[in-house]
Amino acid sequence: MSGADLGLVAMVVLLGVPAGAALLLVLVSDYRRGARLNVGAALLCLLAAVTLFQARPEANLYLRVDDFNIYLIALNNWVSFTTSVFSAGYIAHELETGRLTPAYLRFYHAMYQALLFAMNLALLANNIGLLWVAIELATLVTVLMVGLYRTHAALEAAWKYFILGSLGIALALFGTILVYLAAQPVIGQGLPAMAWDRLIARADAFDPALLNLAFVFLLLGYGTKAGLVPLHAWLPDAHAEGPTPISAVLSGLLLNVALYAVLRFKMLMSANPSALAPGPLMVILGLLSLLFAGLMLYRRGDIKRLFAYSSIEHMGIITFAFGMGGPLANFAGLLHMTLHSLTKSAIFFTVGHISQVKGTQRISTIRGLTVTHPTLGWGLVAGAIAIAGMPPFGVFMSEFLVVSSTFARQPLLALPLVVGLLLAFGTLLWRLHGVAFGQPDRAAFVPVRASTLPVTVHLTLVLVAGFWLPEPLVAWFRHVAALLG
Amino acid sequence: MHGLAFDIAHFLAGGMVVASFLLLYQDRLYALIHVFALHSLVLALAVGWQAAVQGAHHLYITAGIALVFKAIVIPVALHRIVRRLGIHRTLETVGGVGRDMLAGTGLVALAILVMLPVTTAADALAREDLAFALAVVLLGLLLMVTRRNAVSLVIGFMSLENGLVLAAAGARGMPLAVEISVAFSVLIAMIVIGIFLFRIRERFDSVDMQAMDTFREERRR
Amino acid sequence: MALTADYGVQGCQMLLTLLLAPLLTGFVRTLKARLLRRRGPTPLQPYRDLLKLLRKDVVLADSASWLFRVAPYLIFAAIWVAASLVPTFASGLPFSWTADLIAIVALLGTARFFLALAGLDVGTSFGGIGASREMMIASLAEPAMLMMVFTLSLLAGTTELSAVARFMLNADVGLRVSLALALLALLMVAIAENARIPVDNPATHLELTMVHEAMVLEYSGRHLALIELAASLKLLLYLSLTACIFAPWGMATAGAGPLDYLVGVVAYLAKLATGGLLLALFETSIAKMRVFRVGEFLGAALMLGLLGTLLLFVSRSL
Amino acid sequence: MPLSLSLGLAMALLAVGLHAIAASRRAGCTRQVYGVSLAVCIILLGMALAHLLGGRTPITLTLPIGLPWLGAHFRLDALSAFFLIVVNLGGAVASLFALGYGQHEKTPERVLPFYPAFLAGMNLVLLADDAFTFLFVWEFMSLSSWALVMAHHREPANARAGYLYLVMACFGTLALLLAFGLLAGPDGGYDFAAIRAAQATPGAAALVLALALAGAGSKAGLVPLHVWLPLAHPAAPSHVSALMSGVMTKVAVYGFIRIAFDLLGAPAWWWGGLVLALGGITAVLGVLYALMQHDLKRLLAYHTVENIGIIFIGLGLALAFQANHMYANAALALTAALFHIFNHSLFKSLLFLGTGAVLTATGERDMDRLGGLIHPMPWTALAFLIGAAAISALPPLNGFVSEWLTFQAILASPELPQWPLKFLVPAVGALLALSAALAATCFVKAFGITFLGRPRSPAAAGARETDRYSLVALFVLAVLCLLAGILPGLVVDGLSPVVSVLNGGARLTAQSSQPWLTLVPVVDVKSTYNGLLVLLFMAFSGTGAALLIHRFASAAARRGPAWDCGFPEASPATQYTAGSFAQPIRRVFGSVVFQARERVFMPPPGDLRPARLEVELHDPVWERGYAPIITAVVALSSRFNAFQYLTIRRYLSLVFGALVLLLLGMVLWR
Repeated sequence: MSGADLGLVAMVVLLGVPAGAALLLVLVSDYRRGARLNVGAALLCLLAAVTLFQARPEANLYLRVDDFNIYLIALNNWVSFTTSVFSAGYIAHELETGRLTPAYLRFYHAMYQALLFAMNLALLANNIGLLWVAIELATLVTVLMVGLYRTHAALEAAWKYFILGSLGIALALFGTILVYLAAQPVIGQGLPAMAWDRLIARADAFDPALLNLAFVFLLLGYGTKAGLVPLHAWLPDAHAEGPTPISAVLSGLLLNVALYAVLRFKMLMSANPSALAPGPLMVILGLLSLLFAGLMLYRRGDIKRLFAYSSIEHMGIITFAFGMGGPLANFAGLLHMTLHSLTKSAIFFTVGHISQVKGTQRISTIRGLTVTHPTLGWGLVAGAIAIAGMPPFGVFMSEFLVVSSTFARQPLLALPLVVGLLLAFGTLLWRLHGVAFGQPDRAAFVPVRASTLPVTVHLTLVLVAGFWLPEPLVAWFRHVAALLG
Repeated sequence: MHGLAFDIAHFLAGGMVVASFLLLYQDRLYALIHVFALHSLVLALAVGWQAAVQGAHHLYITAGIALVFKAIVIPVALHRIVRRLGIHRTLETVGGVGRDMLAGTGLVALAILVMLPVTTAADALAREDLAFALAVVLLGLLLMVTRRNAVSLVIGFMSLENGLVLAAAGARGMPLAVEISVAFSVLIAMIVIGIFLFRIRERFDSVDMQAMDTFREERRR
Repeated sequence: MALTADYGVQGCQMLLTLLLAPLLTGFVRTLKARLLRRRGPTPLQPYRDLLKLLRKDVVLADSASWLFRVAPYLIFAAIWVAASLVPTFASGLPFSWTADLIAIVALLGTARFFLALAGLDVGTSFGGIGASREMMIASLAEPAMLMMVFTLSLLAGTTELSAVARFMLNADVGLRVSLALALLALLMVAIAENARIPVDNPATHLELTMVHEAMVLEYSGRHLALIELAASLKLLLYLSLTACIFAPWGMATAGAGPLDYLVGVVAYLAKLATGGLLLALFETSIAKMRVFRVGEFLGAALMLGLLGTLLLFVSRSL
Repeated sequence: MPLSLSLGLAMALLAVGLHAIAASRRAGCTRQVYGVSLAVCIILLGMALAHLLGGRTPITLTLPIGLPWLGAHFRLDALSAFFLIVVNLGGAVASLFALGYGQHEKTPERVLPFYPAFLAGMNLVLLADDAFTFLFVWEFMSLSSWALVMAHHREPANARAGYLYLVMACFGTLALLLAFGLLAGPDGGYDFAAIRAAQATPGAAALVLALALAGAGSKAGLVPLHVWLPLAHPAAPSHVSALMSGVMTKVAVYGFIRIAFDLLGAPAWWWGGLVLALGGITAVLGVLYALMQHDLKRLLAYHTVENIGIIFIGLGLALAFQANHMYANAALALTAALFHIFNHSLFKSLLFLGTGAVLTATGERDMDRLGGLIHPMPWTALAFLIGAAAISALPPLNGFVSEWLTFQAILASPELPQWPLKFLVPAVGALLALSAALAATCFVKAFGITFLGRPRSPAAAGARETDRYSLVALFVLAVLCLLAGILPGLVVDGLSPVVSVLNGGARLTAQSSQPWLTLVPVVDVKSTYNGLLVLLFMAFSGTGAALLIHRFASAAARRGPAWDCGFPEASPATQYTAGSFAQPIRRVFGSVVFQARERVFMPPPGDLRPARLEVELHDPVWERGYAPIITAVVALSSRFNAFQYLTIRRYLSLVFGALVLLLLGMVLWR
């Protein structure tokens, strides 16, 4: 069959399989089979995502695949696949410790697939209304997952996430309506006026003032989901209290999806000459997030919350990069999105293992891991070094590009950026140094049962990205960077 | 469109703003719930009118949802919650009603300021609607942040969301309006259930909330 | 032929310094005794002491190492080489380019380095006292000396002593403030380096006030002899350095006839005598200062030297 | 060809490191790793020597890695060749030493994987020819050395040192990153060729220089960015300390030279002044810090700071001369700096390796618990003595030559037209002289307290001479120190291609043609020095005296108890310690620089408690420079920490505020 059809099939698989699996998993009672099914479905999606590279379907009014989302889809399904593998080992341990019951696990797996479906939908959506619906769905699902443990803290985190998330969703909807209103006179009523490719084609004719207003709401709305300061409040607790696989997916994927939505609309803005430049807004939000997170990292006592704040920091860096604009900074931003999700999910895998072998997430009670659990300890060290943007890992490349290009253009902006980077680096390392090194405590030794393969694979990918990027990826990045203006 | 239709639409949208102000004004929980029911009723009328004017029949569904779900089901549910959880009947405001009203007026002014010059391209009706919708949204937010009470928070959010639906209805030929309102209704249903599930006691910055903080992380080290 | 003659003269100069050194020391001692209305020993006494020490056996402390035995020869060699590189009665000798003024200062530093180590070697408290104080003094005296060197070489455009001497000979130098400062610095450093009053008392036997003596406390026999000889060589070196820089009159140049050499020698002896006399006068007329005043004393010398250099740096471009 | 070879060899080192991850526990692994490192270093050393002395033209190579559209550029020119010699000489000797020393390592799995990686990193930094590759390998070098510092992480002090080191390394990299960003321009011309081609505006150039000073200086240990160095260098195993102190600091200096002399175009005169002042301050402060130490390795580390200062004095002079187009003098200053770089890499490695030998023999780094080691380990003592004499700038050893050259460069500087320089240069000269003299004092202390006297602890008493690998390594360096001291002309000639590259073609006249290999740096100023003759004279007179005396006078020697003015057989505790030796200096300088206070507790008669002397020192740089920053960060983060504990209503009002603010902004903006 022709490439386009194949692509269409792939799209259908990407949406249908998780949806079906979600329904199916509700019925599967045995958690082992459930986990296997979960992995299988994720694998199928991954394959479908890969086939998209070979055969791109042509866009319709609802769905489309272009240079921007194609690699995000692949990334999304890849990470959710590895995460499903990780979670298969993780939940078994949770059952043993009795933190979860099989019933909850059934629910958990179903929700996992639902989340995958929502995120794929959001990435594939060619329709800004559909995009909104997908992200709202993702919010609801993750709220349920965060509250999974039913502890006070978990419920409270979920509730907070729920309220703030739905407020963000509401704001985003208002923005979406405004965009439609801006487009409707130009394109005409009905679906086309919400189809992204039509919008971007005619964006220059839109009413700029309306677009500006819309962007304010969209930035705040989807920015809430992306965890930008001061809209970030839900993020740390949601990461810290939910099951670790969910933390990995939240940090690695959902933040990306929210940011992806923001970027889509930034493209609209930059396609319209007379609209206000969205850059400064994003730069300010980015710097705020970076500096704020850097300061917050210092006092953290919970290792998952620590890395949640580090996610805020990196969202800040990425937003800053896109705010700066220009081929170099945009390229760096896209690269950073990709590498951050890989690295951060790997870190959360490691942290999950650590908190299971140590039976706690309290940093102060974890000591000298490189002695007791060399794999975990050095894995954590490698992850921290990678996320801190040190070679030989890939994040270094993006930070190199951001900082250098910024300093060449806006030295005064580069200053707070560098200060923030240094601050975050120092505070993060300050917390982790004791975890990895030093005299280990006398606690009974618990071996790592689950496979550390996902961690290794992710870190290897990030490592390779440090000195070599595949050609097509570079081509897409540069094309999208050009679109982002 | 002819003047009458415009005037009615205008009247209904304005009515929602007034209803929002009424919400701000309440200091009794039940009264708040009743006013919210009124708010949703006005919304239903406004959306219905838009459906008639635009000849967009799917909007009738939205109107229906607003009428049945928000104007009847939710208020009843909230009534029961308040009784079940034995929540304080009086509302505790952060600032004091007067100040809130003042802020509210400011917000309305802001909304109009932001909106009016914008949508020269869109038709007048949409513009008016949009201005009022934005006002309702902002007032809803104000309600959310000035009341120390779970129920009032939910009501604030719902009134905000009413504003959104109003805007969506006002936007000519807006597709997915129904889907969106459905999606939102699900959201709200979950929030209401949430209050049940999470057993959030009456006050948000209340003592047991502080207790949760200690769960969350040792505060000062 | 002329070349060999020059080498011969060089050799003579080396031997001359070696032979004159004890005499100078003895001469100063005698003078001081006379100034104090004592008869005092003859100026030749140091030679006798040296011979006596050379003939005696060496008594080594049990904890002394090979360094303790090697050090005297090293110290002696370094100081003798330094002394023989300073033009005494003739300038521009064949090996004068081997080491310039900076190198001479550094050679003295080498000698001091090993002397201090020798003081530490046996592991007695007095050795430690001597070594640490000596190094403290040196760490201030050496920079002062180098500042003096800077002043000179900025004037003469070289750090080569013969060239400096030649430069000072011709008239157009005139009197300069910076030269006076340099002379002052040099004299202060010389007093400190040679363990003379007021910095140190060569004749003291109260351990706590000793610096140089405390370091060589454990030495005996031939080792002590070498060290004493080195000490007097150092005194001679400083005197002839002062003479060669600030009073180069009558100094012969290489390849001149024997007559000039004779004049040079006579002039040199005269300079030494005057220097010795002045030193004796100075030493008898002043009291020793506390050890920790030395810092300020030498700090002043350093400042003087720096001042001279600064003046030159500035005046050079006026 | 040599370039690709050296890259290949670096890869080989990395491969060995990877192999060691798996095999580090196995018996032969230590020998394998260090053997391979030794071989690789020797090959690279030979290659670099051939390239430098053969006067080859620069070779470039581009690999399809690194930045996608740029690729990784590598280049081998005279400058990198010289530094390759420094690095691989140090690397080879350290590896040789480690063949013996490494056997005593408790946790080889924390050393063996990173050691070759560290070597590879340093080599690659010297070869990198574009900003990205340079910073990449630069940071890689820092990282691998950090891992080595953390090798003995169980001591809390080491962990702290490692953390501080990592943060400072990140700071330095960011500074360099900014510098390169400015050099490369907004559209990212990151390869050095493009940077050379583009001319930076004066303002930008000044900024770049400042950033380069901050970046390279923080790694080299320039005051006030030196704080990490004396903590981190001693924390590592000794052969690594030798590499970090003797070699890695030189790589940092290379970074500065590459930017300031090669990439940055014509300098402004005040650059020279800035670098000079920093160098002078660094030199004196470094040695003063060193004098206050009693931990042998930390003392050596502080001396690294001092010598970096001396090197930067030379570089600053060179910049000043170049700014005034006085290229002959600039050549002199540059030669002095490069010579000192070479020398310091020799004797600092020697001293650290010697310390390593002491460490293995006694398990002690604290001088006050050592002493008398010259008896059990005479050879180590001899080598260490030579190193100490060399670093104290005593003729006829190599340290003196480079300082002599620096002095000559200072003496050549009155022609500089700028007034500030006129006042600055002689002052810096005084600082240099002071630091040289203090260094001598410090090494009398270091050698005297450690090796001489009587043992102060059973560990010191029970010491044994170290193994033969280590001894060979020590004496290779010692002999090199001597050779470089007595044949300086050859070294200067070897340096001249490097100098001419950095100095617009100007170089010193060929020295090897001079009679007796005399050093004649500048012909018109007749200042000469001949280490060879000084050595010959000293050898002649010393041995002559010895022979004569032994022949004609007495040669007999008796052993007896120490006389000590009649107090024999006192306990070893009565000896001078490191602290008491430095006390006069502390009195003179310490009260000014370190606010040194001494408190004596003398119990009343009849009281049996021991008398105590307490000395408190303050580190001005840390207390004025770093502590405030740390307190500020802590205070701020404690203040902001409240944001973790707000109630949902407050969080909502944050969002609300943001929205209203933005809307207002839009209204006003229109």
